[in-house]
Amino acid sequence: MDTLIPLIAGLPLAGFVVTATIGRRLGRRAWWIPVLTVALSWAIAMVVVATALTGGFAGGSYTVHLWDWIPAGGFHVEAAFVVDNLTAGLLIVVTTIGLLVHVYSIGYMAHDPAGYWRFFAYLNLFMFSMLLLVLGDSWLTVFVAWELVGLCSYLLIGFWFRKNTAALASKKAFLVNRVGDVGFALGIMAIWVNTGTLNIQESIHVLTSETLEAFPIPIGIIALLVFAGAMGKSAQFPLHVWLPDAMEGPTPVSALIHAATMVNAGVYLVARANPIFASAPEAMVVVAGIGIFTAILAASIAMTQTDIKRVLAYSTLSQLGYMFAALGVGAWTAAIFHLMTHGFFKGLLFLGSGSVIHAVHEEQDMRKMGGLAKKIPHTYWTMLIGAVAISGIPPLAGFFSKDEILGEAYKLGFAWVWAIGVVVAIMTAFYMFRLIGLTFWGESRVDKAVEPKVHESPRVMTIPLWLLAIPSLVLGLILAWPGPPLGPLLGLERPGLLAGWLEPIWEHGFELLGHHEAEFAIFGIDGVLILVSIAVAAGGMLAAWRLFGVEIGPLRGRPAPAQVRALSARVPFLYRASLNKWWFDDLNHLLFIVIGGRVAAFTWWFDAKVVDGIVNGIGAVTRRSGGGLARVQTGHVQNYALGIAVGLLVMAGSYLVIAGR
Amino acid sequence: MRAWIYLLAAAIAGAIVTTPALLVYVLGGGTVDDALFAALATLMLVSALAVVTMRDIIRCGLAMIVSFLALAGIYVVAGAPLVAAAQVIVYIGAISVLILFAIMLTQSKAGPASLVFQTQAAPAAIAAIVLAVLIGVGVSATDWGAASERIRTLTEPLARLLFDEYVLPFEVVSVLLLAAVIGGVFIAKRETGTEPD
Amino acid sequence: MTGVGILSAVTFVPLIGALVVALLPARYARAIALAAALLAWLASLLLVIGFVATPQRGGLFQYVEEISWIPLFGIEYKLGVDGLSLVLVVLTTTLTWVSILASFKPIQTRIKEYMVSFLILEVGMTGVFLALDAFLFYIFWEIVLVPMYLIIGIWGGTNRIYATIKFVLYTLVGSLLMLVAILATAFAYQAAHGGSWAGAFDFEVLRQWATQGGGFDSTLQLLAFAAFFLAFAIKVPMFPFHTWLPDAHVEAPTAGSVILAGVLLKLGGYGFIRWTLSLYPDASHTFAPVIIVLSLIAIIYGAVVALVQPDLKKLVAYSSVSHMGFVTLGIFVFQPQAMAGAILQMISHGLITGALFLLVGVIYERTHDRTIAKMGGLAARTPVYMAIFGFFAFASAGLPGLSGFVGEFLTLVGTFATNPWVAAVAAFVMILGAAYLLWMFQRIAFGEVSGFLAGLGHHLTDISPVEILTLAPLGALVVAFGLFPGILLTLIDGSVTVALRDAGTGTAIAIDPLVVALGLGIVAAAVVARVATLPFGSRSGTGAGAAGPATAESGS
Amino acid sequence: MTFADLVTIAPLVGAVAVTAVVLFVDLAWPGRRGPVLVTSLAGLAVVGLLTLVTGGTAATAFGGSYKVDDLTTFLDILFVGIVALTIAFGPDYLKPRGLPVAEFAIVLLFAMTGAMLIAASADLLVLFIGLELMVLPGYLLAGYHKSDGYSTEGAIKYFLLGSFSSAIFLFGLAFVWGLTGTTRIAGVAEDLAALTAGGSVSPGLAMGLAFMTTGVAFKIAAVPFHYWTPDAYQGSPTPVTGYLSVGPKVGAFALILRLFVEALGPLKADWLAVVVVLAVLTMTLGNLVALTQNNVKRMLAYSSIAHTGYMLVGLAAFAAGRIEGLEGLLYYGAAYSVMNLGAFACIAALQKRAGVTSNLDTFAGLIRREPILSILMTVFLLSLTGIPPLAGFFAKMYVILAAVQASQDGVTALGVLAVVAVLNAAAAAFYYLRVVVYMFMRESATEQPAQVHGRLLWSGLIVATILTVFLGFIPGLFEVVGAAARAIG
Amino acid sequence: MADSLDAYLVLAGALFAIGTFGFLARRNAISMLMSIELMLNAVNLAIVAFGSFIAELKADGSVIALMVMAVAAAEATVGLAIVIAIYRNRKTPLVDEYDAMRR
Repeated sequence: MDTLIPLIAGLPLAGFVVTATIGRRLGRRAWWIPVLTVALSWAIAMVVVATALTGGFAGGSYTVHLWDWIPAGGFHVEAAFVVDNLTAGLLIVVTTIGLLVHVYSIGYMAHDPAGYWRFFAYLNLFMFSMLLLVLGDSWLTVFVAWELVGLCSYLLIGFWFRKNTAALASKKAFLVNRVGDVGFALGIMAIWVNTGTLNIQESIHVLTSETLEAFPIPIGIIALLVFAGAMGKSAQFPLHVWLPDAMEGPTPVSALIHAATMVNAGVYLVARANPIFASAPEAMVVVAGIGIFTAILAASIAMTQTDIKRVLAYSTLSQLGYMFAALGVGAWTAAIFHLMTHGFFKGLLFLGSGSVIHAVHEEQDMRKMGGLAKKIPHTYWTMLIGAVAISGIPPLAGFFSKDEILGEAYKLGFAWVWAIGVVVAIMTAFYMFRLIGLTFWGESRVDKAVEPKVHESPRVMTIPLWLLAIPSLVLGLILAWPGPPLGPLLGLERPGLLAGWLEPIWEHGFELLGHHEAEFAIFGIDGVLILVSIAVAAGGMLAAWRLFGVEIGPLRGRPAPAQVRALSARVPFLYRASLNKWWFDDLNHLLFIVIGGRVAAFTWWFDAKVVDGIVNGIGAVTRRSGGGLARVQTGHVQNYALGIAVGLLVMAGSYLVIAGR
Repeated sequence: MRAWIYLLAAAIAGAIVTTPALLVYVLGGGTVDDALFAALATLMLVSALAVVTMRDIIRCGLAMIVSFLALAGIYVVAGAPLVAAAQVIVYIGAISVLILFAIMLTQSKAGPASLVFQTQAAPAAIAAIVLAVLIGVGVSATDWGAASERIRTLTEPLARLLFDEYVLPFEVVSVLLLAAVIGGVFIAKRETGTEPD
Repeated sequence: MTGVGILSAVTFVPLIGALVVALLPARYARAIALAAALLAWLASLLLVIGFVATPQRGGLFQYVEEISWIPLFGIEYKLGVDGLSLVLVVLTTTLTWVSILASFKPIQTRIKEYMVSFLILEVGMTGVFLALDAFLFYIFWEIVLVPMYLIIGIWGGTNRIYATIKFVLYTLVGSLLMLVAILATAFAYQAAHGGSWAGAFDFEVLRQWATQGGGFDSTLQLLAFAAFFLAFAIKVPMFPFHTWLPDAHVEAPTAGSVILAGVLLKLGGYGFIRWTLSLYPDASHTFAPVIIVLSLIAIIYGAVVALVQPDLKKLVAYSSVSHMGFVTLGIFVFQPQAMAGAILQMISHGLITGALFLLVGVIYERTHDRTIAKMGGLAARTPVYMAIFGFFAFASAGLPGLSGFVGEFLTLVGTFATNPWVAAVAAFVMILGAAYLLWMFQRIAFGEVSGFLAGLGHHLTDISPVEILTLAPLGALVVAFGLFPGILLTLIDGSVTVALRDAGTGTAIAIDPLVVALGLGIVAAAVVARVATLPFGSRSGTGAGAAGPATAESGS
Repeated sequence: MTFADLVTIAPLVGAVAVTAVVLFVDLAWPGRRGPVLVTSLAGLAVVGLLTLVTGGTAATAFGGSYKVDDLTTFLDILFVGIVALTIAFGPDYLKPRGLPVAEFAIVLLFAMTGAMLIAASADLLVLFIGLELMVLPGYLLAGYHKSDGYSTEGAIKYFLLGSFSSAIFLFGLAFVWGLTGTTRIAGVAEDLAALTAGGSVSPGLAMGLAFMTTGVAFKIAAVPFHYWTPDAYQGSPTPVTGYLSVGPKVGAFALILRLFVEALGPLKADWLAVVVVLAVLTMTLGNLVALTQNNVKRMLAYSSIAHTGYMLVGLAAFAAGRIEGLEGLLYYGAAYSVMNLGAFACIAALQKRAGVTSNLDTFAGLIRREPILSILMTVFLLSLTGIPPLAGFFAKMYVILAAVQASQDGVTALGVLAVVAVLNAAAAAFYYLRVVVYMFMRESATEQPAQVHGRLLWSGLIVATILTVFLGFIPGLFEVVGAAARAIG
Repeated sequence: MADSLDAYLVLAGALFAIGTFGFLARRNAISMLMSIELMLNAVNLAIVAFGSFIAELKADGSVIALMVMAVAAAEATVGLAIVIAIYRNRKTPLVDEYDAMRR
């Protein structure tokens, strides 16, 4: 294990280094080293995951020490990896989707031979960073990885840097993330100040076991600061603005980083720090509130967007909001559950959208698609699976996780979270099927020039799609599996598989929170909640079905654009708000570019004219006074003599004064 | 006609000089010395004023000689006849003559300049008056530890002093004069042209 | 009294090199200068090898050389290293040879004088870090001035004379007052020791006296500290004494900028730790709140002004102001982590900013322009160059895993432990720093190739191997110190402990910096209100208004 | 006059004798430079040796009107050095202008005699005559280029104002004589100590002090009695300017040491305040006005005013009770002499071709034409700025140290003075470095060929440079200075 | 009166002031020179007066006065030489026209 665990992260790093140095010469063959390293990393990760989940580690976790990173007296940070069950869960998602995206990219990036090696190098670097993030055993290591994934995100969003929008989007992503990072960094500092250690386990132990008054920094503040970091990375309101723009990056990047892995880091972080949050209930309410607000905000925007990837991006935001809502109400298992399932089906959807875009020659506007179901069937079917999964129709993955979130929220007393969540669920189903409808159903609106060339993607792309479709179908069932043959037929002696795995992680947090996850009662409240969930999902789907056409097997219908227009005309404000993303970008533009720019320009003016002006002014005054004094030197002897005489008189006077003392 | 004017001027001058003497002697009840002193002092000051105020520089030079002469007289009154003699020899015999020569050499044909004084004559006068007042006040307010009777300086002790205690300055003064002469000659002589070398 | 040893060798090898360069024909100048610099570098590495960094001895001076010089005043030629000076000396020797190598091509006129200046500059810089005698320290301090003056003034840009004179005068004002303070201190010591000058300029003796002996009286401390503060604050440079820096940087030749940013600014930070803390501990605490607030202003202000700079070098220069703010902040919160962070920050700023100036120099060599607006799309034309640029830009922005992060973070952690609000304000620069660097990077690297660059045709070549060679050691060190800051931290640990033992730790800060900030803020507000009523300068048009600095660009 | 007296005044006799020999040599070989230079320099060497030999033992001669002590020896050597360097720098400048060297050397030697007399005088009359012997040749030298309007204009301004100030000075001296009844310095000091024992200074004495201070302040070119300096310096032939800027100034400071420090020492509490004010005014005005000058000679004239101010700081420190002030003052005098002479020698060398002005433009791009000269000039200018480890730095340091000591003794004004001094030094850097800027950083407008400079000039420059660079490192020098200071302090 | 030191000194002061005035006010170089001579004479008067009234000075006053005269002679020599030299260059004895150098 001492070698295997570092290798999980180390292999992609090695792949990055090698590809970055010699990749340029490999040209089209540049993919094989990165893919190989990630595949190996995946294999090793599976071994480690298996060991971890089968209780192979004494005490539930295994730590690998590498070296003393920062030995600054009392401030001591080790470079070390730790694997426990939570890490294991994340490892599954990260390595699996990572591998599939790598494979997919072999095909997807084929038309960009110049950037081929660069793309894979970046991807590898990202894999390393992300794995470092989940494996790191100290806050600071996590923070390093936190920044590194941000860097990779920056590099990959701006991959096509000649496009100005891409360059701008990448910068925006990094900077908005930095806002959250500042909070996170301050949180880390606060943790160290309070506890004197940055080891995650130790510091949490100290923070949550002693009297709260003893700390210089209140624990609620710490929780909020850590959450600030999570908000940035997981794009929660108001730091959500970067994620939609991040779609400027190549689609595999969107799938891997901006759907399945990196954006989940915030969720992971909060879950990791669960005892801290458990000690600060107010902070948890904030988390829940921001989460569910983001969920509905993003869902509302997703309903009107026309760019296929942006719809998915807002959907991601919305789903991440769900996860935070779950974290906030204390349904931590549900959050991680949703994280995992969402990773797969959203990854699938993104990769599918990539396939679509590929098919229609880099067109992302859904208004220029339609009727593609026949032409790209693999893509169509896999994306349909993803859409159903995200909408929450049993027995697909999304149903289980989403329902668990909503159910727990209701049962833990956060009825408002549940209520909003239900609305979001309707909207989710609606916009997903709007997407499917606009893209695949109805008449083709594809550009006439492109129309004949529309084609299915190569195997190397479709196989990963199918490989992702499988977990989208069954992962929920597996992870929620309550026991040998369906929890002795829903007698449910033990919680779901995932819940069992994660039990030790939450143990301490639950103790602090003073409650346990409620008993599952399929024929009680739970049954009702499940039915509600299914109903709203179906409702949303049906609505979209009505408006955007039907074309599943025997079911056929026509899109009804007129009705769509009429509907949107009924709620003009909401429609425009949604279309303009509630004007957040405009607000930011005003705040940071217009006003911020003015402030900066003023500051510079201040620097040049006032600060430096004073400096130069002193110089000028000195010289000018020199010039003034030089006037005394008239060139006339008598003037000089008079000066001397007056000087003599003054001196005589002053001596008389001195003498008179 | 002209002669009369000169005579008149001489009379006025004589009156100016003798009036204080008479005043001192007759009204102030002073001694002859006092009267002499007053006369000479007046003569000296008046001629000194003439030196600094008269338009024609040659007359200034002549007034200076008068002033020096009056001063020599005062030295005699003060009991330093040797100094008085030296005054006559050095100042009148040497310096004044030098100055008069220099005046001749430097008078441009255009005659005396239209302006005698600088534009700053008024501040100069004020400064001079303040200076005089300061000196006068300072001097009178000071206890010099002076003897009530003046001491006559005899030539012999003076000579002894000069060649004993003050022999070094005496010698050095000669060096000084030598230096002045050598340098003065060099500066004042006409350009000899570029020297061959 | 010990004789001359390796420290003198490190210090004066460049001087010998300078003499040789001066005596031989100009065509040998480059090679000999480089050889001398490398020799000094190797000698400095020998120092590292022989240095004992155990907790007991790491804070003590080692390799001490002591020769009586002006016995009348107890002035000695005394050199010694502790961990702090050791790392800075190695930084100096490294950057010097890198700079000399980087000057090979750009400097084509009066190469001999150039190399001589550079080597003498090295003598001065090394000497400042090694001197243990206040007088010797001052002499080295001033020696630095002249070669830098010539380097900027002779080989600089168009406005070089203004810049170099400003540099010299500004520095001189501070340093001369420091001289008065040094003399006053020495005399106070002498007066307190029955008129014996022995040891009156000796740092170790003075420190002993200041911290464990009678100490200096409070008036002297305050005045002397103020003088030292001015000298060091100008050198660092701290707000509001920083305006010489952008001018000097912009006009200096590349290597001059490298040394200026890499080493010269460190003289101030070093001086604070070495001299002021140990000799005037009480005054240090009295002044600390003011310095903390000024540091905060510098941190934020430098970054904000950097945002709108149209010139690459000026941008990096203002970023230096911002970064060096962390150094002064870290020193004056009197907290071990913060001080270690400050020292690390000095080292990494030297490496990173040095590299950034080299990189600007690379592009300037090809385009003879540094205007950001004229660049664009360089990533496509010169990919390797831009990759390296990107690396150092991110390093400068404090990307974890690289050296800049460790220093910054340690400083912030230490500050946070003393005063969370101060740390919170300072941490804000993580955003601003990233903002100006990324915005700059985006404008020069991304997008389509600009017309200006396209017009250069084949002159616009990618970075050359020699240039990479100059950058490689810096990059390697940036990574190494990022991953293994322990190398440095063990070396400086002793120095930090001793400095804080001398000065006392953070609890003694008398006034809350917030109070000071409020006070300064009111004054500043008054000034701003006053100037704001003046007609707005012509700058507003050239600033950010048009292009936008952007924490967020509109995506639509 | 005894033989012992003659031995004691041997240096002085030597100086006069050398003058006479040179005079005869010139008469014997009219217009020849070589013999004159050889005899005068060799003679100076002899005088120097005599000084060293006789200076070993303290002695008085001529009934106590002449005194040899460590101060005398130190100053005499300094004067001999100044004059030797000046003579070395002269011919290169004089020759192209058709001016003879012999008179130059002779007049200089006279001046040196006067200065040495000041340094050795124990009698106020001797002091005054020495002063006149020192300054009269100065007037002549200023007008040495008699066909040049500037030279004569400078000379007449110098002469008129100088004589004016001499008269003022003498008037003050007369008051002191009158009050103390003696001309012997020691006697004056005793009498004054007795007179002021009660703590009061009579108005007459105050007037005398004022007159003397004015006269002396004029001679050292302290503000506001400095007016002659820029004009006289600018007008004079450049080697003469070099001499004028150091010789009469150091001589006048010697006068201050003998008169104010020794004779008027009991009154130092009274003249302290005046010196402090003079020092501030002098430093500040000198530096400020120098900032605006475009003629290097004139600029250095103002700079020399400023340096007077720095030296006055040392004097003030002495008056405030610190003997170190005198040490600093003496050291400053030595350092200032070599570096300023060196700087003027560089200018003189540049002006070898008649008609070359001393404007800044002359210096533009000098590094290309005259690399060695410009580097030497830079050394001198840096030293004048006070950059370590050059002589000028040590000089400043010592006076400032003394001021700081005095301020810590409780005389706050000296602390202020120290700060003003360093701020001035910083401002001064601007104009010194401006010359460096022209030499190194600007291009010459007109291309002129390099000039060949005489060997004598080079040797003189080398000596000046070596002294400028290493003065701070000469072991024992400060002990010598200290002994000289203690001789009167 | 003739026996009072103060009278002599006041007289000397007056003469000195007159000389000063002349020096400050006259334009002609030689006039200024003459003014200086007046001032020196004033000093001499003071010295002689001291010699006459201060017991310790006795003959010293006269000696000093003699020396001062010699010095004055030397000064005059040099001064007149310079005046003549500049007159050759400038063709005017008026010093206020000698202002080629200023500032």
